Amino acid sequence: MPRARAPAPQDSMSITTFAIISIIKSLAVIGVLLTAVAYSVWLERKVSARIQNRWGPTRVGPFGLLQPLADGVKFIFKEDLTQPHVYKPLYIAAPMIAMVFAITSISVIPFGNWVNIGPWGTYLQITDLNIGLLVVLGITSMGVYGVALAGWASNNKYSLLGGLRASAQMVSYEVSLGLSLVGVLIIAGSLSLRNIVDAQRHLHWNIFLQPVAFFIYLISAYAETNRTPFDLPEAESELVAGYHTEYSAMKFAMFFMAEYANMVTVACLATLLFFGGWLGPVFGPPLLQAVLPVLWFCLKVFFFMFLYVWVRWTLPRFRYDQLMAFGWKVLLPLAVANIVVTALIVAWRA
Amino acid sequence: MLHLILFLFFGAICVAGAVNLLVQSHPINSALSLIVVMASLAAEYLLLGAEFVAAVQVIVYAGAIMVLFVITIMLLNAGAEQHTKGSRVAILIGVPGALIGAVLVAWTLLTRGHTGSVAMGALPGSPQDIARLLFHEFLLPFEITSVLILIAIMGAVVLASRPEAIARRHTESHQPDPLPQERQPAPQLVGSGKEH
Amino acid sequence: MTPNPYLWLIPILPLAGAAINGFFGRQSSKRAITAVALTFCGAAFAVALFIAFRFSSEAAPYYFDLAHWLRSGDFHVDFSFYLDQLSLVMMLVVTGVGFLIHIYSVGYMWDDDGYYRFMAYMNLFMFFMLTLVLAKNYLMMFIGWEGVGLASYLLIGFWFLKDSAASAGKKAFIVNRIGDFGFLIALFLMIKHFGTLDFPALFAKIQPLGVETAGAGLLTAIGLLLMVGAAGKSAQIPLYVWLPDAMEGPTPVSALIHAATMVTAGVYMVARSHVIFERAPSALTVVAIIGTLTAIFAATIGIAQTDIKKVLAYSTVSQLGYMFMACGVGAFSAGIFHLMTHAFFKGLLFLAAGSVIHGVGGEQDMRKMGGLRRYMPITFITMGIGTLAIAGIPGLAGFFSKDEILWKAYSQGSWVYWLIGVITAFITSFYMFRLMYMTFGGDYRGGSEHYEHSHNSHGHGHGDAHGHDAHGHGEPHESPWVMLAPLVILAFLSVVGGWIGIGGRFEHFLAPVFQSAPAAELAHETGGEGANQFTEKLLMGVSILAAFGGWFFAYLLYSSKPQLPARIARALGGLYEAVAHKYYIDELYAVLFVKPLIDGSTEILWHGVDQGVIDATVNNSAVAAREVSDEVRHMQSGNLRSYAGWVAAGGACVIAYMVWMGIR
Amino acid sequence: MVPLSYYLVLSGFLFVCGVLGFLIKRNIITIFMSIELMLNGVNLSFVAFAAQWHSLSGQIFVFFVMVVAAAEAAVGLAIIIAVYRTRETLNVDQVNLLKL
Repeated sequence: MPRARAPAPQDSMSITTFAIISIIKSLAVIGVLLTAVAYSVWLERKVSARIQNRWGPTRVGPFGLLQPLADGVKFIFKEDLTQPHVYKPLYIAAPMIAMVFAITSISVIPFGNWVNIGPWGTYLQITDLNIGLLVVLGITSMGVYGVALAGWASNNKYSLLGGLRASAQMVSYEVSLGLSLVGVLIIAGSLSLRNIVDAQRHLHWNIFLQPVAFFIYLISAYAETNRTPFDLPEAESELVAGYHTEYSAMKFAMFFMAEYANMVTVACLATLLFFGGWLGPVFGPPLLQAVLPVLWFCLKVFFFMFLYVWVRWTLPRFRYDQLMAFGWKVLLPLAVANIVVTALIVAWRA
Repeated sequence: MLHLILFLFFGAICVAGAVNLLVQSHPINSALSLIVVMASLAAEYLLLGAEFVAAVQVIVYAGAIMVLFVITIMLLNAGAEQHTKGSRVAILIGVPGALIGAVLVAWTLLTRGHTGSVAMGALPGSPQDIARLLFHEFLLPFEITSVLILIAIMGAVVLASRPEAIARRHTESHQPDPLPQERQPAPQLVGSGKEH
Repeated sequence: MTPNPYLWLIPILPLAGAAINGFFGRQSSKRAITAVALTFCGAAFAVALFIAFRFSSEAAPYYFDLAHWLRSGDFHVDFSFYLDQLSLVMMLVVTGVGFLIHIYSVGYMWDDDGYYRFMAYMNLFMFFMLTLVLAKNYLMMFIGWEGVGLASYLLIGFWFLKDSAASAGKKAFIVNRIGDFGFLIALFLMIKHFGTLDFPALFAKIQPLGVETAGAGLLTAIGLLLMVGAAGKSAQIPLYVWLPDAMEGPTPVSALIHAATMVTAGVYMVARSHVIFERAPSALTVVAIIGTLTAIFAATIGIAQTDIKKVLAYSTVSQLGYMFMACGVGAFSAGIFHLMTHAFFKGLLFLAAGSVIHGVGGEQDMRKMGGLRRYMPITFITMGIGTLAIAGIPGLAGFFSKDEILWKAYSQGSWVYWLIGVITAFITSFYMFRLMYMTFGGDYRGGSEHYEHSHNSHGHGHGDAHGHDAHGHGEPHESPWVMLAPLVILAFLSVVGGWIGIGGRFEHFLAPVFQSAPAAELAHETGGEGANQFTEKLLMGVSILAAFGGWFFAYLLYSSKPQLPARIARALGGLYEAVAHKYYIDELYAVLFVKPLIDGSTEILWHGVDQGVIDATVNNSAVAAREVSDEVRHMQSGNLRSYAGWVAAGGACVIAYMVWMGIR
Repeated sequence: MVPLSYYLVLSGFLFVCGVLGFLIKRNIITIFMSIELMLNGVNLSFVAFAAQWHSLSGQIFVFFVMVVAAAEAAVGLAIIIAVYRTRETLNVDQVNLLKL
């Protein structure tokens, strides 16, 4: 059902090759993503340590580079506790839901340009929908259920409060996030991420055209991913660990990975929407030309990941009512105003 | 062929979710099954080519409305429903009536429905086309629905906001405290634990 | 046809007076009320005189269209007035006599609580009567017709606290309804066949039609129906029964409405419709016969009455019979002539009787009067003049008109009419002089006990309250001049009123109205002048003899040998009883019509239809609704799912219906 | 190619499931969800007809239905919360004061 937008290639190749290539791409992307997740954890620990003037993980491997592996192993072999009074089905389902949606949302993210591999050529992207952005939004919005259900199913007041906070917060910030993107969409005139990126050629990055939208997006994205300063769902000082208080071992790891996967997705989106995606100076031999865009892309995403950590250890946490008031009374009107202004300008230009 | 297979696949998921909604005794399960139905309906929309509708279906319905339901269920800590015999009418008259109506409609559609058949992605409802239609032909209804939404928001706020008088009465009569976050006493934990 | 812009003032002025008095009379003083009533009524009279002086037979008839009323298709009826010689006479009589009687009633009703009501009603009556007289079409006439009926109802039942008065008013109204029914149907027939009700247009349409010799015909039907209406209004057989009872009303009312003006409306209407009657001989014959019979019949009843007003009432009925007789033989002008003179002397007689009653403190029974000649001379003289006039003593008004009628009856009708007319004249003079002797002759028989008597039995018990208080046990006294002045004027008129008829001047004056008679009629007039001269003189002598004979017998029985009447009564026995009880006509009607009507209404309509059908329907439907809802309300269980169940079932029904319609 | 009637039957089935849920469920929230289920069934038929007649109006209607559903959900859930506060129950069989 995904309708390919680029005419020639997929039409020419048979359904089987299409399936094979898709599978290969998916596996590759998921592998890369998980690795990225693991190492963003490592990155976070390192950077936070540095910010707090510590060393951070150093033992496992050089610079503790193997630390994530060790963590994974530890999670796998830890005992998986299941409290007696939890509502089992959802208690088990919740982390999976969170994980699945977090990973799925990467599927429409283009991280590179058109490449030719031998006889076939393909986009560096699992699927290209012409409503890609909407799909990302939809899937991330579905991600709420993981948190909410976890909080509810573990039948623990801290968890419940965490879940409630998470769901309420995500729902309310989803609004301003979506609205902040409208300005970009108006300029690009398309919902396909690839078109949006193409619209930013020659350094017409949306960060310059839509600064307000960018900041709105960034803030609401942090809220969406429950990151500081909006990490009230797992505010240690108030609710032991929020919605995953009762979780342990692999289930907990899934939440963990889901969170970081979401971060990656958001960073990718920010890159694509505001920083021109893979666009950048391209030169050199064809191989290099094929690799460079991906490199630019990764660099930009890395910057955002770093920004996440940086912000986390810089800003204090909101109070819940402040959070809500900020979301509804500041971000939302701002986003609407941004839309109006953008629309007026575009209409006047045309 | 592929179309039919996909249709049957997601249709089956739909049916399963709908039936599950009925048989499940706990509202949270019903809510989840409803979410499943909606998601697979989005897939059906994609099959019909209405991709924008599908996306909005997921975002609005599954992502927003159902979240509201789930939040409410969590707020009110709704346990499994007790099977009270409140209404004989609903069972003795309503259910047969509904079934009869369903059978009649299905029979009419399958035997006498002179409707054609649709191809995969029959009507590409691309965002541009939708927008053009929505903001030209259907502009007035669009604005009216926006007003409707505004009114609905106000109504929801008014209804759900708790006047202080009610709050005091509840606290006096040992009702749960006004703030919903804090209403989850331990005995209820055990109680709700028994429910499952 | 010349327009006359003043015509409409004549009816409107009394209406204005009635409105003012009716709305503001309760608060305002009696002087103000008197001023208003007399002013407007007098103004109407003045305008009438003004128009009369400028009246010229060449210009006649005058007309004035006030406003449109009904317009449907080519049928239209307007508020328009019409004045020719006939209506001129009527107008003058009504306004003049009416004005005098207004003055009279000021004195007569002064002490009554409902003084303002009385004056308002009187003015209202004047308005309707003048509308009736001056109407240009039958529908306007009908308005006046009904209006005077209403006014008479209000005034007969003026003392509505008295049961007899109230019922008398109802009786008059109902009996009049019967007549009006005929009148209405006549109107419908006219509309249906001639498409108009305007006198000129209608008569112009009827003129070319020939005489309906065979008897049965459209004009005959219309004529007979009109006669029914006339009989109702003018108290002719068989509808005369209401008039004697109408004497329950105040005496001025009896004088104005039930003697001078309203009751003559029937005569006027017949005369106005002469074009129709002349072409319907059989209808005309019916009119003549009814008139003649009524005349003799009422006269005989009048003999035995002891109530002074009842006597006058029956005399009125019989005189009206004269007029109808005249109309019946085609002598319309004679009928109108007698109408005018009768208005004078009968009004006079009633007013005088009122003065008498007033003087003796509300007594109406002649047996308790007598010898009043000494107490109230002026009343005696004037009433004497009136008696002479009605009796037909030569030289007075009544003589000329009555003689005219008798002559016409003989010359144009048959000798039977003439004979009965003469006998009636004899009886008339007899009972009138009997009245005079019993009232004024002999010694006063009233005495002390008339006091409570007047209380328990007679109408003016509180109408003349002052009559009691002023002079404890009734020392009879003369009435004040405000009452006597009209008497004098009317007495004068009763004397000279007839002279305008000498040499047929009155007839010639009215001739242009009645000249449309078909050839058949005119033959009589110009038949052998010489012979007619002789016979006319001869018949005149006979009628004079009859008049004096009546006087003589009255003198014999009630002055010289007062014990004789009782013996005669005993001798006659049953016959006297019958006469005294008015031939039991009222009882007869009660048995024939009233009782069946009441019983039928009670049993069939009330208990049967109303309670059995209508009420039962309503009540049972209400009960049914309650029963049903008692069952159905259990659907209102307040349970959401039950409601949903009903909705689902209903939806299934709708779907099933649609599917069925689809596959059918 | 799939016969349109299949889609219609599916939507009808969803609708009837909603009706049945309304009829047999006692929990207000579940009943409310059944209403949403009905709306979804209707939406499917809208889209299917849009594909049948090749006019996007059908899809536009879906949006309006969604808007109405959203408003309805907001108000309805608020009402449910109010009801729960006063009646202390979510069982419709016990919320039946509206009767004689």
